[in-house]
Amino acid sequence: HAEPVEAQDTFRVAVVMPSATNDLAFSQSMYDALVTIQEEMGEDNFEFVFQEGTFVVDDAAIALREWALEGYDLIIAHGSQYGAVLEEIAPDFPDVSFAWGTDSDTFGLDNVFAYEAASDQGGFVNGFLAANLSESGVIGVVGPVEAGDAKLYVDGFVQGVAYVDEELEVNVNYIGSFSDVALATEAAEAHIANDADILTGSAQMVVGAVGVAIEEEGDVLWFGTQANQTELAPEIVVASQVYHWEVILTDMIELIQDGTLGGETYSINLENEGLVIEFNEDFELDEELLAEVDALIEEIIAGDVQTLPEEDMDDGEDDEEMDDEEDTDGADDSDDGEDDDGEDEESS
Amino acid sequence: MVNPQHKAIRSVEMKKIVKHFPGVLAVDEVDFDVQAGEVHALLGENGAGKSTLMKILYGLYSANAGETLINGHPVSIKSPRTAIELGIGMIHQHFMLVPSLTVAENVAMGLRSSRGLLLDIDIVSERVRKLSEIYNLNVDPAVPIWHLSVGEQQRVEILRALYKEASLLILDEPTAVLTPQEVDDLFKILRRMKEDGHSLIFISHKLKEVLAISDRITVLRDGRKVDTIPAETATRASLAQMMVGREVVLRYEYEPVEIEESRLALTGVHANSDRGYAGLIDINLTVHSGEIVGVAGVSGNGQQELAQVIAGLRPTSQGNIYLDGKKIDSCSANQRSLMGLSYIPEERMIEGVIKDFTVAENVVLHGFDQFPFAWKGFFLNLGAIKKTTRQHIIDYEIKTPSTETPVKSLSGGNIQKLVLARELSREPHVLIAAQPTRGVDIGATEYIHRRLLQARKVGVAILLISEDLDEILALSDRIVVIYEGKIVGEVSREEANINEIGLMMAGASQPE
Amino acid sequence: MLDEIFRTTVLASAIRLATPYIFASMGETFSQRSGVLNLGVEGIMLLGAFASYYTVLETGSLVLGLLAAIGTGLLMGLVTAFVSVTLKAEQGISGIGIYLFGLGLSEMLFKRLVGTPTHVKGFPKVDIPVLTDLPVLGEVLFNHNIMIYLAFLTVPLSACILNRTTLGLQIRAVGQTPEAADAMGISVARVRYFTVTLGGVMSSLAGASLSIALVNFFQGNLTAGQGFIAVALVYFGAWRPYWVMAGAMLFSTVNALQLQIKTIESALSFDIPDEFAVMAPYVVTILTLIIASQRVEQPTALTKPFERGE
Amino acid sequence: MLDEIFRTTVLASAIRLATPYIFASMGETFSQRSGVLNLGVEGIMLLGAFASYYTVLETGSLVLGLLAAIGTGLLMGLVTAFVSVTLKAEQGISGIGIYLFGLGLSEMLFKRLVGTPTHVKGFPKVDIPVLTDLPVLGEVLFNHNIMIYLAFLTVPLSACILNRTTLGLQIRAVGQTPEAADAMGISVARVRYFTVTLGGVMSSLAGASLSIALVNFFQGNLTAGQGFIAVALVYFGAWRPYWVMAGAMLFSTVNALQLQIKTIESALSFDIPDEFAVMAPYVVTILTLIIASQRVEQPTALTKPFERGE
Ligand SMILES: Nc1ncnc2c1ncn2[C@@H]1O[C@H](COP(=O)(O)OP(=O)(O)OP(=O)(O)O)[C@@H](O)[C@H]1O
Ligand SMILES: Nc1ncnc2c1ncn2[C@@H]1O[C@H](COP(=O)(O)OP(=O)(O)OP(=O)(O)O)[C@@H](O)[C@H]1O
Ligand SMILES: [Mg+2]
Ligand SMILES: [Mg+2]
Repeated sequence: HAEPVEAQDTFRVAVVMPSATNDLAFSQSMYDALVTIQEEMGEDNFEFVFQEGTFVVDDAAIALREWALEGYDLIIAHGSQYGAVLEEIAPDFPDVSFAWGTDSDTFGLDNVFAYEAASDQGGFVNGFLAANLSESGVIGVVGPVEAGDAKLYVDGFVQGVAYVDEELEVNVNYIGSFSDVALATEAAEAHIANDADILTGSAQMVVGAVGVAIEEEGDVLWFGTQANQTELAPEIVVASQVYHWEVILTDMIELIQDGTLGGETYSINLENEGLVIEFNEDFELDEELLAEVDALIEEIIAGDVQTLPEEDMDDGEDDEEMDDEEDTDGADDSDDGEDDDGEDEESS
Repeated sequence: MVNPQHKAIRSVEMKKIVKHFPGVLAVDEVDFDVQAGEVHALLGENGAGKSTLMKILYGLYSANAGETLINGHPVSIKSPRTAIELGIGMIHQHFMLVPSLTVAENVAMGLRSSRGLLLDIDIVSERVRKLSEIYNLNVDPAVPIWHLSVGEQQRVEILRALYKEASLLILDEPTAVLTPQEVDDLFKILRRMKEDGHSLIFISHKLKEVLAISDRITVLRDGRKVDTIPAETATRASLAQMMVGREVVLRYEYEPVEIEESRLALTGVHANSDRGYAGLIDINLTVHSGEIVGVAGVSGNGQQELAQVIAGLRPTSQGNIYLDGKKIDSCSANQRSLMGLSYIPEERMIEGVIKDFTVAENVVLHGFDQFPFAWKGFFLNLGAIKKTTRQHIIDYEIKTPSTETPVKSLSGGNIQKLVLARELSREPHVLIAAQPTRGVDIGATEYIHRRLLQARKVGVAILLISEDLDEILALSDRIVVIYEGKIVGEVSREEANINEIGLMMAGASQPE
Repeated sequence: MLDEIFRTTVLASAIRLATPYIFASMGETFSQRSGVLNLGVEGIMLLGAFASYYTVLETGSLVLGLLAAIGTGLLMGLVTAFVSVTLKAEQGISGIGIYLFGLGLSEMLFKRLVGTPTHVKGFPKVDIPVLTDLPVLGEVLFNHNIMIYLAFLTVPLSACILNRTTLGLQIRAVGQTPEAADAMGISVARVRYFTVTLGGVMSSLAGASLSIALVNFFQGNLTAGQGFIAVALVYFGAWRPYWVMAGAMLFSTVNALQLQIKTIESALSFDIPDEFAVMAPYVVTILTLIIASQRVEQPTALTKPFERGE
Repeated sequence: MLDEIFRTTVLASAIRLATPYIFASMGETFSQRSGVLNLGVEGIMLLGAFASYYTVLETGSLVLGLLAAIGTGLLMGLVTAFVSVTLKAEQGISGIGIYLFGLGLSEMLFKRLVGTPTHVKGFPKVDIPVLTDLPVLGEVLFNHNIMIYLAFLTVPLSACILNRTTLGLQIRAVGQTPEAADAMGISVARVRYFTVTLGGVMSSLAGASLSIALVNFFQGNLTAGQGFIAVALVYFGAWRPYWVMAGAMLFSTVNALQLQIKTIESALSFDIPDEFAVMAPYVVTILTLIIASQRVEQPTALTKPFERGE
């Protein structure tokens, strides 16, 4: 009883991304989302292909064009660096739907969706938790480059800590690379040498930092972002902010099936559960604290809590002395919209 | 095409030239001159300052004092480029050729091309071919230098000077690496150039050659000019005396030695040469304890192969080699040397020493893992090494600033003494000495000869390979002549006749 | 189908990936042929990448961006030449110095002047009238931006300069036997200044090809080791332009293949067995070893400063 | 206070960062000193890193992990030696072949056998009875894991072997004038097999120092170019172990300083002016240039396969 394959019914997605699908970070979050959708819709109804580690923008362009010619239903350019080529290609294929993130700009095209992540929100929650759990009063952050959703996450995290106690010390270390695990490891060592008992970080090279935290055997806790990092270190991961792109992808798919090919900007956030704080079940947390977190999430969703520093709130105490300049360039409201995950991943 | 701006050089005068190097006064107020149509020879021991004086003339070094006049006008030669433009060419003691480039490319390099930026190799090649015909140089412009023998390379150097229409040509020890036949050819070319009105400066350690080619001779000693004399009034003995400052003996007293057991024997040995053809054919040779066997022959007739086969650096294709009666065909070079074989290689800078190593390190290149130089065969005993080196320096009169000086800054003669010291101090049973005095001044040559004779006296079996027939005749008990890989004749010291040997070397049949 | 994807997608991708390597390694070929090992390539690439990026960001002019890269390369090349030719510094050391300098300075300038990675509009694709429309070749070879054409143009140009001009002869002579070149009146220093400066400009262009033609943005350590690989490729190609290019292409094709393996799989509609992935590196290795058994002309004076023995 | 942080944190951090460089570059020093340029270091590092990581992951035994790294290094070293000594391949080419092979194979094996990054328990810190308790030095120098001590131990060992043993004399002779070494009865091939294999083992240990002592994880291209930098450091140090180590430390200190600049700032409770960041690369450059003006003993036969002209 072989089932006939009906090409028309199968929704076909293609995605190009800057780093590997098992990076436990930006690219994996998209890959996981597509796998989830496939599980929901069934293999016959949903297919996807991907090209990982695409560092050179023109390579992405070739792939995008190729896929458009082959009639994919949705083509995703997962990385803000692909924006320029998408702007060029999309008008040539008005019948094909494209999605681009993370950014909020659809170029005024009605076959382009834009999507972004309000990762400062989860960062804020993680920061709040961290501030409550820290005994030494020192917290360390390991970031890749000071840009994109990594920067949003870190800024939100710093705000979250300060929300609990302005006096706590947060040391932020951008190591300047998405791939240099050794340097990330060393950055974590430096934080711990400086008495940090809580660490967090963004992008795929943080595995090294997680390792350092594990070595401290419970004296140092870890907060994750982008993907659920509990499996990396079941003993010390408290919570991870997980990206669930499927929330918005499902919306897009529905729109496309209804004939709307683009024009919308999506954001995953706590409200639409595109961002979810996933706790490590094995890590015992105080019931009271958990309740406070729930309340905090409600407040964030309601907009009662500021998850990003205001431009003029900046004082010399924290580490973002450059914010003033940056926030002015091109970014609309709270998100600055640039995302450059895994950029230097495929350099060799 | 080249169109040198220079006028023909009628005369060059160097006046009161002084050149210091750190710690050395290399040239001390030397006057020197050369006229058109003349060969002026420059003589002197190693380190007398000949090369330095000439490098100043060619613009490689700048003098600390003194002046140079060309055709009576003062000139300032700051770089080889100026010298070339003035019409001066130089053939250096160490050839200035780029091995990977072809003859034509070596000629063209540094010249202006007739096609502007693009090379005009075809034109250069054509002209090289013509010049080569005119001077009977027989050089193929399309061959890369590393394919050529030393003699051929030298002809390229000469060609290059001719090509640039050099009217003064400096030749720094041009004959040191040539075969007698090649020397004759060179002299023909030089005479021809002289007739054409070129000025030539000729440096050599070989007095016979100097007497044969030059019109005037200037002798330098320790940077100072001893005298300039017309060649007709000079003799070998008088020149040697001027150079060294004492009388030099180039004939040694011959004391017959009791010939004892055979130390080295080759029976029916065949071997291939580098280029694959037969290098040695059916060599049968025996050297006894206390005997010097001279191998005479024009270079390239299998001498190098012979030495290497015995030393274990080249496999035989047939035949056997015995050392002290033991068959050593399958022994490695190292095993042979442990069994009492010493080897003074022809290419001392390549096979004899490691240029960047210190004198001390080179002294222990053999036996560095033996007592007393090594402890447990692994750790070097630096103290013992230094002590032995100091002893060698004294015993063999090696001129070196210290035991830690890299050998590359020693003169060729001193490097040769060092190799000799290293090899003889191991008290070998058999010594292979290949071209032991090539490029070495007479003082040092005499010294090396005495050392070889001394070794013979204590019972070492010596195989002396040399192109210098005088050397062979002076030292050998027996002489074998090698030609095209075969031994074509053998004569004892008593019956040796220089003409006959010369004929055999040239391939004429064996005397009956 | 597979065939087609391979030709169009993988090859076109390899061509793009190879571009910065080709610029940088052609420059390094000149430098090494004349006897100077320049290990600072990576640093100069970074500076060139930043200079052109920043210029385009501020002025919007790609031509100015290119000029900025050339200027930067010229300057850095002259500095490198000064250090390795005039000061006669040990080349390995000074190269690392230049690398660290470029790495630090470009990152610092970026942080101060720009802050967050912002995209610039890089060189657009250039259609070449007839060629781009050729069936397969058109898409693979003639559907690129001008920097890519430029990079590949430098290869025959370099080969021609090295083998067919008086300058090339001088370069080779100086790299092999500087004493001989000197004695023939060639100025060793002048030739080396020229090649090292040229190498600087080419390295800088390699950086610019990333920041204003391929990636179209800048971040700290954008080049991430490509400069060092370019130096390695010069050894790989044994100092011969076409071989160096072949090495760069081989290297990039392997990378492109890995990038696109999923696309190829989906085109085939079956998974490429892992055995393929297992074998690829072996195949490459064996291939390179076959090439490797060739004998070559080496710049024997490489890494050796020249002194006239005074 | 600043002083203290600098000494304890920055230096301790630099020591850790330098560890893989030191292993790899000491091995490469041997190899280059004997005349073999091994550009495949990075590939061997990756294989060693994976082999030891996977062994520890499966068996939990660090000793077995170390042995796995040594075994891998031995094997890869022998392969490299076979290619460059016996086959006499052009060394640049064969090195890149080995690199690609290691890069591809390690990534493929990781994907097949492990999948996602999983943490392993690496070497713990070792307290050395009296030394660790020393006031400042204790924390900086004697508060590390055994791989780090091992790495730094190889430096005097290498220097001693090269300069004071018969083996070292043979290695240097073979690297300088293989013809002379050969004529003296030293087996050029044997010496080079030894050094290249040793280089392989050390590269492999360098990889293991990342995957089972410092990072305690593996992922594709874990080394991210460190192998190439290690090769460059050998040039930097001009083939002398202590200088190579100094280079590795200089390089790592710059990195560590950048990591910790925030910490230092907060300790000082004022911002370090950007001018400091501006100056750092200059200072490093000038420093290296001062070192660079020294003259050195080069392995003149580097990159040249030896043939007895038969
Ligand atoms: N580049 C140099 N640096 C220092 N000293 C030098 C240099 N060149 C030559 N000398 C010194 O100058 C003196 C003269 O050397 P020069 O090479 O002129 O001798 P020479 O007469 O050519 O000897 P030979 O017969 O061995 O060629 C020597 O004592 C030597 O030590
Ligand atoms: N670059 C240099 N640095 C220091 N000393 C030098 C240099 N070049 C030559 N010399 C010195 O010059 C002297 C003569 O050197 P040169 O090379 O001319 O000797 P040579 O002609 O090879 O000797 P021989 O006639 O014994 O073969 C030597 O004593 C050597 O110490
Ligand atoms: Mg001389
Ligand atoms: Mg001489």
